[in-house]
Amino acid sequence: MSETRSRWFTAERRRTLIQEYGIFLAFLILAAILSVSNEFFLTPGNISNVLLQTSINGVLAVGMTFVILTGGIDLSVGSVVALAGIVSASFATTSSTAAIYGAPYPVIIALAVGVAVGVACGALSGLIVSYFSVPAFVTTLGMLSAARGLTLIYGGGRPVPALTPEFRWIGTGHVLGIPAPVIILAIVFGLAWWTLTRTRFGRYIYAVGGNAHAAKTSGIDVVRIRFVVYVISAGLAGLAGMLLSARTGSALPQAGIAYELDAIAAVVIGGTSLSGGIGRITGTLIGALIIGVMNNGLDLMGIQSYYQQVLKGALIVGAVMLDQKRSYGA
Amino acid sequence: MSETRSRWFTAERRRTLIQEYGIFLAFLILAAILSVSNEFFLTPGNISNVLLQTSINGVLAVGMTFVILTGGIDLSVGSVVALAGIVSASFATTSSTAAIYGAPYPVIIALAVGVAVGVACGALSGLIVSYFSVPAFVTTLGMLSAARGLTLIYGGGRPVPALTPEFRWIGTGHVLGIPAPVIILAIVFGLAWWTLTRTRFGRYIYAVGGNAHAAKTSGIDVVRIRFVVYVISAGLAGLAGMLLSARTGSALPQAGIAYELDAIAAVVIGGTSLSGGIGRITGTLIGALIIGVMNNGLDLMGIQSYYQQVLKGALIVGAVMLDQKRSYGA
Amino acid sequence: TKLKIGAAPYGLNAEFMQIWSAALQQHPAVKNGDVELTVFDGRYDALVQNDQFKTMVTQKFDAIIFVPIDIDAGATGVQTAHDAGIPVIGSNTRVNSDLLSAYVGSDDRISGYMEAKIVLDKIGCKGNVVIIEGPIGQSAQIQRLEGNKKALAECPNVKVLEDQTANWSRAEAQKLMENWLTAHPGQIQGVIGQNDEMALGAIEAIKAAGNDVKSYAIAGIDGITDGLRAAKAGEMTSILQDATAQAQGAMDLAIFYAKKGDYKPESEIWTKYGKDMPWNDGKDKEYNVPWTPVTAENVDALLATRK
Amino acid sequence: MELLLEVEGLKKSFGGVAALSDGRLELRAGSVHALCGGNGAGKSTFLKILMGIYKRDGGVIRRRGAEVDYASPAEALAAGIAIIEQELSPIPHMTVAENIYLGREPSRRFGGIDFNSMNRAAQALLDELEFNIRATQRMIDLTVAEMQLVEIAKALSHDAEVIFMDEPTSAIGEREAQRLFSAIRRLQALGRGVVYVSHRLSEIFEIADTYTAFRDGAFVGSGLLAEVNRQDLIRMIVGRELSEEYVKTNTPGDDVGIEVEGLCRSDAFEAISFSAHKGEIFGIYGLMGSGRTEIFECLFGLEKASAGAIFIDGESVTINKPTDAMALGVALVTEDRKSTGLNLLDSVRANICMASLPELSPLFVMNRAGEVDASRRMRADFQIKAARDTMPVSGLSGGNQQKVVLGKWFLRNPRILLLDEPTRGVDVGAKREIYRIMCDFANAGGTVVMVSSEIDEVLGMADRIMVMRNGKSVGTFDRRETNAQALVNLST
Ligand SMILES: Nc1ncnc2c1ncn2[C@@H]1O[C@H](COP(=O)(O)OP(=O)(O)OP(=O)(O)O)[C@@H](O)[C@H]1O
Ligand SMILES: Nc1ncnc2c1ncn2[C@@H]1O[C@H](COP(=O)(O)OP(=O)(O)OP(=O)(O)O)[C@@H](O)[C@H]1O
Ligand SMILES: [Mg+2]
Ligand SMILES: [Mg+2]
Repeated sequence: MSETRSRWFTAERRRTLIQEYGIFLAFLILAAILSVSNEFFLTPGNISNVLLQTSINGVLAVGMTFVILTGGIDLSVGSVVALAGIVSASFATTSSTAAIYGAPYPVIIALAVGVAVGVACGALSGLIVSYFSVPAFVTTLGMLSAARGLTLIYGGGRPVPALTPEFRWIGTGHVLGIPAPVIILAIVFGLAWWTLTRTRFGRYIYAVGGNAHAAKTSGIDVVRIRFVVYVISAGLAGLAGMLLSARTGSALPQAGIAYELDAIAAVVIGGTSLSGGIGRITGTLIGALIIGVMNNGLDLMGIQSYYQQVLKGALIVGAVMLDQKRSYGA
Repeated sequence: MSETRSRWFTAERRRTLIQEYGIFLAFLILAAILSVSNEFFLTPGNISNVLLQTSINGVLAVGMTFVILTGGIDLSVGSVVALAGIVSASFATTSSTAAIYGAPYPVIIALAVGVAVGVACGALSGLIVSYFSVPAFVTTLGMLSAARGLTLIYGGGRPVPALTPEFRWIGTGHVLGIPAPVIILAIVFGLAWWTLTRTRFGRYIYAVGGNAHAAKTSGIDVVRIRFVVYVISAGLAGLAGMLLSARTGSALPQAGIAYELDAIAAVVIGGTSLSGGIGRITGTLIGALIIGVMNNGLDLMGIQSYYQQVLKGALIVGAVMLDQKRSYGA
Repeated sequence: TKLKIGAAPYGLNAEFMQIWSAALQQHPAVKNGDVELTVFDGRYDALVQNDQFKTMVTQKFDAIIFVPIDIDAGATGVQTAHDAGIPVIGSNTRVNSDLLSAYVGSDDRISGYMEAKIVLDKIGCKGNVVIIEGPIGQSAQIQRLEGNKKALAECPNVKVLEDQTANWSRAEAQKLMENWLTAHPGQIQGVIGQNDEMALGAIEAIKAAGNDVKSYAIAGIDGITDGLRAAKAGEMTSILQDATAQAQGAMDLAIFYAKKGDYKPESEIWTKYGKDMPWNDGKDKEYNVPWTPVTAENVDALLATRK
Repeated sequence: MELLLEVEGLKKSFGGVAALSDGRLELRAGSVHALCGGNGAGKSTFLKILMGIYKRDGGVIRRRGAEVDYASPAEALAAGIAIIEQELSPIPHMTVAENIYLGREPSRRFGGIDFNSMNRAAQALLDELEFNIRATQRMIDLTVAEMQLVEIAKALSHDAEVIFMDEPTSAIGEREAQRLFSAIRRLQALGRGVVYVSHRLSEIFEIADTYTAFRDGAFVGSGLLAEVNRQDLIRMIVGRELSEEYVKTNTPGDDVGIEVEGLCRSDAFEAISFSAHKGEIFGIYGLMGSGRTEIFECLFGLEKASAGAIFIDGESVTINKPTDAMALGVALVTEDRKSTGLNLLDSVRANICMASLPELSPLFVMNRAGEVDASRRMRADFQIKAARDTMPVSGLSGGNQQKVVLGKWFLRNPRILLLDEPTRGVDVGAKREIYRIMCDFANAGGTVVMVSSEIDEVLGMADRIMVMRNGKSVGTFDRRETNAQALVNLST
């Protein structure tokens, strides 16, 4: 008993704490500042707002974590959000714009289609990155452009409105007072955490990102792992696209522009290295929350938008500077 | 004599040739396709157009090459373009919007101010990346946001119009029939090429990106090199910002949005690795030309914009796939 | 007590919305302190706007002035505010919702028709034109295009050589026009730009190609400052969209609904437009701010308001 | 006589764990000073502090009598100190010449680099050392051994007064080591000081004149090498008596474990045939670049052979990728632990388990307890000195990293073990343990094929030895019928 207790305070533990919680500390400081500067910040309603506002970026960032851990990057998530959002919406709309014959279909079909669209995009990117060794940046930049074009072609450049209430529920519904997207984020995050920390597949991802050569020599199918992470990222982007459509009530062709930047930012703020092999999914969640809290808090305080942009830039950098462990880096 | 000749054909040489010219080949194929599909593509006027349209992205991509060679990244260039563009314009405007007292000043002063603004942004980013070891992605994402905010604050959200003809000359003038921005790009490129391939500083950039530890143990001031590349990148972004203002005739606060993606794309298409240490500035120029030619060619052929986006995505990936050397990667 | 009114424009990075939000700040009720105004930047994202509605509800705003990025997506936000009992006034861009208390805007179909008509008249209803469009799918783009097409239908001899988006951006339009001038040497007579920024980009491209701008018929919409200058120089025609009237009219209505009808409008715009846009005791659901073609007579006065 | 370098009470700890508690050293001009100690004794840490790479926590450093404190390698270099680091650190996409002269490029007018004279100088240096490397080759195209030679050339090119050599010969062969030694003797004659770290004791007695020994981060003794014998030195390093270095207990059986017939790979080796029996340790000896590593790569499915057949337990097998080899019970300990052996970013435990994940966790979910247990077993078997098994493997000393690689493959309970320079950087005590484990493995019916450049090791441990020269086998010999001289002669 006493042995376990003393162990808790070893240097190792301390360092792990700093690593795991350094950015968490930054998050707490930010939240503390906001709650003293604005009376509404800590109200249950606003906390629910922040979580809701974090949900879509959170889902994207979770997928992005898988990709970045292997040393890759996925710039296409924003466009995939739009494509999956509009295709799935066309199965769940009562309007005639871009509707699939027989629409609206049951929500489960629309959802399956949305995820399938994401998975298809991810499979294509993954194939090109892993089998053809094209740099991930170029591949997913290509997908960013192509998926956006397909979105515009699919909907003829127009939004798909009038989504069925069942479909909209995934964006606007509540379970026990908790917004549905928050629950979805929680499930996605939980599964990702479990996969990355508790399963073999998760270990393979770290191994591939840490040293692909050594991973290959150890009998790990590096090509397959690299392929799968893009499928995961784009599949989650598909899910996020449906959340977005369901929340806004209509699938917009210009949805999700520049979402990749926020998603990557959440991952990197959360302490994952862009060169792969190092990082934690909990960090990603905190990174996404920092971004969400910042956007919410600055709006709450009524800070003028131009100044908000300056402040946001400073806060992002400041949060990461607070996170001590980075100074371990070369 | 015979010894040098046989050496020329060694495997090493062969690989260098493919590396240097693989992407050039892809460029030639693209250009060939375009010139047979459109009669105007190879007219002198259009070639001048392509070069002109490539000039701003080219200048940004040259600066980006320095940063990426050290293993960093600069997401802030688009915003710095806008900030430097508007601040320098306020020294060269005859209108009263945002004009500095005493404006218009001689063009040389406006130019100096624009570059100085860029250099100042770069110095701040560089400081944070190199001395405080904050990841470049986070730092420059912060700068992206902050510089945009400053641009909007500076101009009150409005453009600065009515630039003096002298200032506009750098964007619209010609020397011996060659557009001024093209000449500026040529000079910038030439200096960069010389720096990277012929000077110690250039080789140190490669060394820092290739193996920072080894560079440090060889007595190289890694921190300083990392700092300077951000200054170079942002300084060139300042120059690009002035070219843009001069070309469009007025400094817009929303100028340069998403320019960073095109600049990074040019660098990566050109064969420079995002992990640093490997790449060529000639590749960057070809990468920028590929992007420029693609945009120009698709417009010339009158392809509808939705389909253009899909094609662009496919062409970027296709060009890099043609570039054989990538398959050497792990 | 002070009224808390929130304004939610889709984005503040471009000049038109900047003029719009500046006009809100200039509203008499804001200047004399009766109203505490907060402007939320929608960052060109439907979801961000949605979230900002939630924020305003949390903070118990008394009324909201709304410029949605998208006609359908905006409805969710309106619903959120309505559920919390907060009146929402639309401005500039429509939203598909019966829950809007009132709307102050200008009909984009009309401006689209007007600008195209001006270009077509100038080229004598024959020849070739190009259309530079806004971001595809946005209601302004859709409606202005409808207007453009209506005018084009009246001139069957006019051929649309090219029709492409430049996303409201001057730099993008400039590149587009440079390439079109190459692809159709000497064939383009008219340029229909769906906003001034893009028309200005086209002008720069024409100048750079060494052509005489005045030999082209060029029109844009919005009446941004650079557009007014170009109009004054005779290089293009602009259709002024009165951002001030749209903003201040919406503000008057917002106060009117926040005070449950106990309010007389304070902005000058009602006297300015008079019977073209009557107040009608705030009873109307829709107020249409007239479009004003920029002419040699009014351009100096308009420029004076911009400083 | 004035001391070139004098160090007292040097201290350094990482994350609260002491790596070095009392480092001491005295270096005289014209002396080759051996720094001895087991894996993790703190030798590399000690040298890195002197070089300004790490900051010390305490202690005094005097250079020619004056106290110094180098904040960066640049300052140490300026003060006439150079180092060959234990972990090779090349700049992969630069040429050999650029790597050698990094930071000291000859310049022309206008600040440009004079590449021609740089290449010429580098080539002259390499030729003088008789290293068969072209100065214009890129580092990434070199083998580990060749990179090591470049590092040696680089350190010598500094013309420094004090040179630290941290296991410079661990990756290179006999012939190259001799060339290094003659260079060291030239330096000695010029009155320079060399601090030499190696786990090969014969080398130490051959080249060094004085020694200092560390154990567990602290100084345990120093003196003249002429006054101690091998046993004394081993006792100081390991802290206990070690009767014999090579204890061989295996007996080869009659069944063939792995047989290779006419294996070819263009540009690397041709017509290689051999068979290793169960219970046997089969050695392959040859000079650098003789093609030994490439044979292993083909056997393990990392490279494709152009012709030939492989038999395991008498059956013909095809091996296209590492998983094929692993399914057949083959394990490969690669020679370059940094690039192909370890994920330096991950923990000791994760690295030990990296090749056994499907076996450890047959279901999708990981078997944590199983991993902890596996890691504990391997750490005990190979005496891996790590503060804890969740620390990143990059924080281990070089020798301990090597043991992690061995542990990773032993954990798989292979039937056939391919060992490429298995004891690179491992100290005498741990080597004994590794040899014992190898013998036990063989006695339990396993087959061992071992590539080694250390002639003593090959003769000490292998039952039969195949000698390679220029990609060809020049014969296979029983250990009792040959000797070091014969093997070296055959291989050159
Ligand atoms: N960066 C680091 N982080 C944590 N611990 C470290 C680090 N570097 C070294 N150590 C620890 O310091 C101790 C001494 O290591 P060092 O590399 O100096 O040993 P060494 O004597 O050179 O061993 P070897 O003969 O195996 O190379 C080891 O226990 C090692 O785990
Ligand atoms: N990556 C590579 N690129 C080019 N040639 C290589 C490469 N690796 C090995 N070679 C060449 O293949 C041949 C065999 O090298 P190999 O590494 O198998 O030799 P070795 O006997 O194991 O020697 P070493 O002691 O260097 O490991 C050598 O001529 C070497 O130069
Ligand atoms: Mg060591
Ligand atoms: Mg070898």
